[in-house]
Amino acid sequence: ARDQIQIAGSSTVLPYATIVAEAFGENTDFPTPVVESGGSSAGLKKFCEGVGENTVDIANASRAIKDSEIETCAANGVTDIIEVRIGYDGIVFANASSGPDFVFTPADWFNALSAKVVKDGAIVDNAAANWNEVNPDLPEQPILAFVPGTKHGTREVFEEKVILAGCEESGAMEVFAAEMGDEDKAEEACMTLRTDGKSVDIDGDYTETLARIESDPNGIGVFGLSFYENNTDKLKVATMSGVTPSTESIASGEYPVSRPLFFYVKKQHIGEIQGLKEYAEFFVADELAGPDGPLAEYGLVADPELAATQEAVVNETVMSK
Amino acid sequence: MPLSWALLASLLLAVAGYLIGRSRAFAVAGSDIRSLHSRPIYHGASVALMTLTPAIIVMIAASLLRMAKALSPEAVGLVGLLALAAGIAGLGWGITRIGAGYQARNVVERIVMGVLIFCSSIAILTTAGIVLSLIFETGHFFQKYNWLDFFLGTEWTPRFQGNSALGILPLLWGTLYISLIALLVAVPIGMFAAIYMSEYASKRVRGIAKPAIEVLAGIPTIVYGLFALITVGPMLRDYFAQPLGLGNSGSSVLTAGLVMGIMLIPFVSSLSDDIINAVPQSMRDGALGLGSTPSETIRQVVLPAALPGVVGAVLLAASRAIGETMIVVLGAGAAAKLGLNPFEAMTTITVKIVSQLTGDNDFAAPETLVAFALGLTLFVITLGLNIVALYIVRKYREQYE
Amino acid sequence: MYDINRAESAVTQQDIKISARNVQVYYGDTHAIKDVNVEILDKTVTAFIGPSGCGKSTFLRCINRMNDTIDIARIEGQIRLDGEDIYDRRVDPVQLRAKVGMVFQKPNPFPKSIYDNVAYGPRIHGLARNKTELDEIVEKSLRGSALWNEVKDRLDEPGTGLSGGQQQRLCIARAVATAPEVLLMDEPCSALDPIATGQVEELIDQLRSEYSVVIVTHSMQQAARVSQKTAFFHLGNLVEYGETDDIFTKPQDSRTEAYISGRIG
Amino acid sequence: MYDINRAESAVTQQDIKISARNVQVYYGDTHAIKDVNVEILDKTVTAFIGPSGCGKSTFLRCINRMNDTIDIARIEGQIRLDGEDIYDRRVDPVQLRAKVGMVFQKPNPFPKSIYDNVAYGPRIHGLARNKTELDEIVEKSLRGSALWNEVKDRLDEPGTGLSGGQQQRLCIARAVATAPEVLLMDEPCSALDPIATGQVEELIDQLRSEYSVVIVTHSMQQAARVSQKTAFFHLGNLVEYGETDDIFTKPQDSRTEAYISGRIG
Amino acid sequence: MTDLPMPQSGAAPVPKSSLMVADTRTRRRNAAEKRFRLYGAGAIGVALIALVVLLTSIIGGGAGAFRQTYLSIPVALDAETLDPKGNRNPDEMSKVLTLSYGKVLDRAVDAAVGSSEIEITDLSEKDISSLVSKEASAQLRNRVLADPELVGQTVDVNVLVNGRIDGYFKGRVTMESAAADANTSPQQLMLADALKEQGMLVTRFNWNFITNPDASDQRPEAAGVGVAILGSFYMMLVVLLLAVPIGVAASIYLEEFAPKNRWTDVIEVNISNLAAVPSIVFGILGLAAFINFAGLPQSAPVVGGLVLTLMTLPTIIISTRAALKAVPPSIRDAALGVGASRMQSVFHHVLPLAMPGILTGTIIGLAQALGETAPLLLIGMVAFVREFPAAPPEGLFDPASALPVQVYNWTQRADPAFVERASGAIIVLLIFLFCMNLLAIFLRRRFERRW
Ligand SMILES: Nc1ncnc2c1ncn2[C@@H]1O[C@H](COP(=O)(O)OP(=O)(O)OP(=O)(O)O)[C@@H](O)[C@H]1O
Ligand SMILES: Nc1ncnc2c1ncn2[C@@H]1O[C@H](COP(=O)(O)OP(=O)(O)OP(=O)(O)O)[C@@H](O)[C@H]1O
Ligand SMILES: [Mg+2]
Ligand SMILES: [Mg+2]
Repeated sequence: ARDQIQIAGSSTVLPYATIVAEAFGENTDFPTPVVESGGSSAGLKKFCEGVGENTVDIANASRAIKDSEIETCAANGVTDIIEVRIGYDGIVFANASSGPDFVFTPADWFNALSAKVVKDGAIVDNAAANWNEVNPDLPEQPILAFVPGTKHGTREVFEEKVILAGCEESGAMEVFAAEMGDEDKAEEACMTLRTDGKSVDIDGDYTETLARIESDPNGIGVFGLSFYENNTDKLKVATMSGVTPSTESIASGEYPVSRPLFFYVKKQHIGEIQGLKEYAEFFVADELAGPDGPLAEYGLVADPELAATQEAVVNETVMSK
Repeated sequence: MPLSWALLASLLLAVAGYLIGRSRAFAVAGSDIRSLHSRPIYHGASVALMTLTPAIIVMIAASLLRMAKALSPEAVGLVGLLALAAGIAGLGWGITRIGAGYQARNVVERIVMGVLIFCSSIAILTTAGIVLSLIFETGHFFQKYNWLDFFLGTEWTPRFQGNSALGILPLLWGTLYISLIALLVAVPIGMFAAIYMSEYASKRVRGIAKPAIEVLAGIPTIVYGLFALITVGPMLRDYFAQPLGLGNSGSSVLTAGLVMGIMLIPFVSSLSDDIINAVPQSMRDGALGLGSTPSETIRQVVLPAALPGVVGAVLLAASRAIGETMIVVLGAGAAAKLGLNPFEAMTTITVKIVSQLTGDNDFAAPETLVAFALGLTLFVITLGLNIVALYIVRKYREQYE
Repeated sequence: MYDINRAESAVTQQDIKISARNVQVYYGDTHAIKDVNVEILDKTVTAFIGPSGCGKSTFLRCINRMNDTIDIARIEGQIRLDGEDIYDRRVDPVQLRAKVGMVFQKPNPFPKSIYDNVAYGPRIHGLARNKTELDEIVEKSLRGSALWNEVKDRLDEPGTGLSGGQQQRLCIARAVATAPEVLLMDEPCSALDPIATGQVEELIDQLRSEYSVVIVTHSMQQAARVSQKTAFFHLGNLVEYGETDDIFTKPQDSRTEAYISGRIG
Repeated sequence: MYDINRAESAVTQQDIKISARNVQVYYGDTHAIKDVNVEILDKTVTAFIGPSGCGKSTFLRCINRMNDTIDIARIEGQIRLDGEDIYDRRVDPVQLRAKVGMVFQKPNPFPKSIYDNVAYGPRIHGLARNKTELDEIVEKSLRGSALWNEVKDRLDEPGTGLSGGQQQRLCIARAVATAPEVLLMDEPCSALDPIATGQVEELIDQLRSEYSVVIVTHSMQQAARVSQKTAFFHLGNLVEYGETDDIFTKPQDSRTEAYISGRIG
Repeated sequence: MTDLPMPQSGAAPVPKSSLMVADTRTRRRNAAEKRFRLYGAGAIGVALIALVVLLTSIIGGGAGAFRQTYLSIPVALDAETLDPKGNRNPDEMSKVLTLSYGKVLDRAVDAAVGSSEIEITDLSEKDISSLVSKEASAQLRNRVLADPELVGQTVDVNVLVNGRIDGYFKGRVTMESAAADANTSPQQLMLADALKEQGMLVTRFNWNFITNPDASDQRPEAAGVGVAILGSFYMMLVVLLLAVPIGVAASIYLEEFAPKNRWTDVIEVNISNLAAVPSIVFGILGLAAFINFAGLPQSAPVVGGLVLTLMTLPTIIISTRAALKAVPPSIRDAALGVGASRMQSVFHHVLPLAMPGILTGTIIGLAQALGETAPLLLIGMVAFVREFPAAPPEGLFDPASALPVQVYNWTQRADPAFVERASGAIIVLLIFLFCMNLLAIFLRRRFERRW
């Protein structure tokens, strides 16, 4: 039988999973698990490939598993899945540390990046070139935003919790809805970003965003909280609706832009693969995933309901269909 | 691993077979080796191959059965024994066949030919495997997404919420545009470098320059990507794009093309150098003797003679250009766009295959499945291009002697 | 008529096309040409004879610096063309080779059409103003080398698809087409039947009226037929040089005599 | 002594080494060999003569199926070696070529050492049991082809660094070293001086005592000297075949006569 | 303007042009020649300049990875914390996690700083304790578990310092950046300076970078390429053993033996087309064929090797075929003429002459295979692996990562110290490549000849 646990999935969860895996290997007699990265989609796909030694035991995901995926899993014999939410990933906006301070609201982002905006009650193409045209309180700096590419889960959060929220906040949503007569269409219109080069999709990771900001200091990038915290010397974080992002302000719900992170355990492998359950328990133990643990230190927003998760892991509670 | 033991045992058996076969052949020949149809080493080799072939066939068959779950993994030991038995049988049979008239060389060559054919069929198997591993998911994709929109759509905007526009045209355009620029950089530089190395440079210079340039092919593409992102991109933007009023994007088609071109130089240069070097000296002498300059000799005599190989090298470079991801991601950006401005960001099919496969989407959603459709489409397109290339090479081929 | 010493004094400076002084050629350590001195006259056919491997081709290749292309070959001494040292640093070997054409021992047609093979030289030297002129040159050269009748219907087929003798004549035509001042021919008739040989010899005779021709041959008869001067090489040495008639009728050196009478090889 | 028809009936079956029946060769659309019938005897030297481009090499290459390697060549008709059709599907061309050796018109030494060039054939055919025997074969072959003296000190230098005539003799030595039953020689002496030619002719004469030799030559004298039978080719046709003496003294066909008297080429 | 001599008896001799002075046409042609030659030299120059630029940036960025800063301090192994039961039973002691060892270390650093005469104001607790790497606690724990008797004693340990401090000594971190950095502070750097002065901190060559496995995001200073080197080595072993022979065999068949017909055209087009297949598609194939169908394990070098073999095959085949094509037919004829079989003529003569091209293909193919990440994504080799694979052949089936994977992973990590390690890994990769190619380059030079 395979010696080590095999984990695949999201690259957002990866740093946390590696910290845990490393500690797990050091503190137990089990070998260090192998943690692949490759995206939530690929991870879950492998996870749902079937049951057996050459399939993965755990899938990390930066979003909840979808119903359709659960169905595919079941069709392939992966029927018992334990869902473990490990905490939250905060999403922050930051520019080069040499640049000015930014104080954003979602509406600013909507007005700066959406393809269509409402001006004097009419829907027009977005022509804003500088941030101060969007909001006079913002500095006079050309708009250049490095936003996550469409492959990233962060993009979804960004669109829904910033752009769409800004759309609603600024009242543009109503105008769109009135114009298009359809709520869904209006939402889509809200979330369609401009394509004239002011909003740059980043298909790579945060290091790429950082590099782009370094080569173009006018840029403002979207980062994960943990990434920002590791690079505070190069980046200056912006506030959102007056709240500075931090593990505390996100855990309390004050800072609006965050998303939950998960991993999924193949219950059928517990007992087959040595250490699988121990790993899951180890991961969510207070020492690691708690607010003072190394994960929080690294930037993970601890789950306020961690106790419930721990219990679910101990009881091997599977997801209901 | 009992199978590896069986393999080792049959190898030893084969070596023994070789020795036995050879000495038997010597014995049969007596004093006159010419009385044998084939040389003793071929007799030895034929025995060895006859030992090895059945053993390996048994093992491969067993492995295939096991993959198809028709054989339990516990039967491995038995398989090993079976394989060994087959090997011994082959050995015995092989030894009995030795005789003056036995056409050992032909047998050996036929087996070797079989191996050669098998090796070339691996290419076909790979193609079949690729098509098979893409086609089902592509089918699923087209169940969920209109194929007309895919092939004719000019917009590429995948979304998590669904309802994405997944038109291949901007990606295809980006692929062709970036590859073209990369080739425009790599082919002239690579060709000139090859010509210089094979025709002008001293042995020493060549001995150093050639492996040095080959290092360019070994540098991980991420280094090129970062080079494009940090150095070339801003430079092109600040010195060309902005002054010319062609936009102010840090990443652009041109950036990626230039940097990728540098990476591709050794593909063109090293291979072409070998081929050019292989053109017989008498060809050059002929031209030089008529009073042509070395460059005229090269352009008009040597290069045409080396053309098929050179085209192969260029095709290889083009293939790499089409398949490259990292440089495009970092150099050209991720924006799918249909445009002519080389200072704009664009992206390629390959990049999108990678990003859609490694993203966070639902794995059964069209946004993920599109990667397979992209892969298959790209496969078909490059197939077409290759057929055209083959046709062109056939037409212009010049055979020396 | 006159021996080599008299020849040197009698011939005016202008008549000497090529003069070689103390030429030595080494292939690596092998000393292939040993201290050769010779003067080749203008408007004359000079034959080089000598046993196989004695250095005829090597010396011939020195005259238009084709030995430059052989890495291990090293040349010492002086060769003058029209009084100018061809190994001078200022001399452009390309221009030299345009003046001193060469037919190689092994036929080496380009992997191009027959037409392109012949047209190659005229094209690079710009000898034809237009297609018609080029066609004329090609036809004339092919006629001169007695190949025209055999290939006139297949001018666009590859030159490499010709028979051995045809390839040889193609190479002659190719060299003639560039109109060099000196034509070096290394066994130009070795693969030719007597008739074709005769035609090529006729061509050589024509060429002589304006140019200087050097021909390597193994056929004593041929040397006697076409050449006015003959040089006999042996083991890298130029043993004897003089009027063809003299060499064949009253050789001075015993080795020459032995060779022409078929005793040494 | 007897003409071609008489020859066919008079010679016993056993004596005929190679017989060709209605052989046609096409290069693409070109009809290079037209309906050739010929019988080549064992222990005999047969000379093929004819103007350049008439198909001598082509026919020669048919006899050991070297034309198989030319894509566009197509052969019809039958060629029998010792009564067996060599184009039969069961015939292994490799074995055929081991029996029917060939010296090509253009010398083509391997880019290997001189020794390896000659030793190659004996090695692959296992003709030598040990190094000494191999050395002997090499020396003997090189002596036979009159090259030994020139190369004995440089056996490990590349064969491609030899002079034209030396390469030619190397190729002869290479072919002789394999001890074929039939030896096809395509202008083996074209680049050789008279002495070397004489030695090679001597070799041919020696070989004749055991083998059958076919030689292509442009030199009528050579054909007369070495061959017992002569075949005259013209424009792809075998015009006349018979005793060498007869061909040269009383040719039956007007074309033959014209050729040997030097009127057609 | 004819080229052929017309017998013109009595015509005045044409004035001969001198060899020393070129006429206009020659001048033009020579200028073209010079230009052509210049382009050639220029092309080589461009390539070499690009190479130098890239290599300097790699070496400049990565040389630091081969040096590391260590701290030597005495550590009092507090029995209370490390062996709460007090029975020195390793099984029981193993319940104590590294976290507790971390606290022991923190105290030791505190004590060491306190005992030395370092006076730095505003030095926070965290500044002192975060001086050492988190890896140190694991090291200490292993040491104690191996020898439980150490508990209660004071031992000298030599531990890695935190990545930022290390970066400070390599110039990556400065006082200014530290001021803005939430993870370190100027005070901490001053402390480090002081410790260095006292000889407690030393920067020295870092073998661990080559022998250690990867480490998590929090410990850049401990990360190494050990597993990756092994993984790459195993994969290259597979590629070398499979791709080169198969590629050469396939090319020989196609170029020398295959009848020239539709079918071989199909194969030919097919192979050049495979070269254009993006590498990640080979990953898809590998996942489907080797893992899902053949049942080979995830993350195993054998699967990686097989996938890379399939990926490199077209490169090798195309270059080998081109090289075979370039061998003049007369060589084949010569061999056939002395009775060699076609197989013999190919293996004895053609193949050696084609060797330079084959080796070039191998060099380029292996370079590509060694540097490729994308296909490994789908077969699970782009992974965090800390356990070393066993020796081959078993080890081929153990999980491993690969050098390019390590580069790829490290460039994605948040801590800037990984940037240096990524460049360091690239240096290792290039050295690896160079070693691999050395033989090929040497052989190629031996086989090169003109004819
Ligand atoms: N590979 C080829 N492709 C096309 N035509 C060819 C080829 N080889 C020979 N030919 C043609 O076939 C005819 C006979 O050629 P072959 O080489 O047999 O002549 P030959 O008698 O040997 O002449 P030579 O004495 O010049 O060598 C010639 O017209 C020649 O042009
Ligand atoms: N490329 C070379 N490398 C080494 N030695 C060479 C080379 N070419 C010729 N030689 C040697 O130099 C000597 C003279 O060769 P050369 O070709 O000049 O002879 P040749 O007189 O033309 O003979 P042939 O009549 O056989 O053509 C010979 O001994 C030959 O082996
Ligand atoms: Mg010569
Ligand atoms: Mg011929």
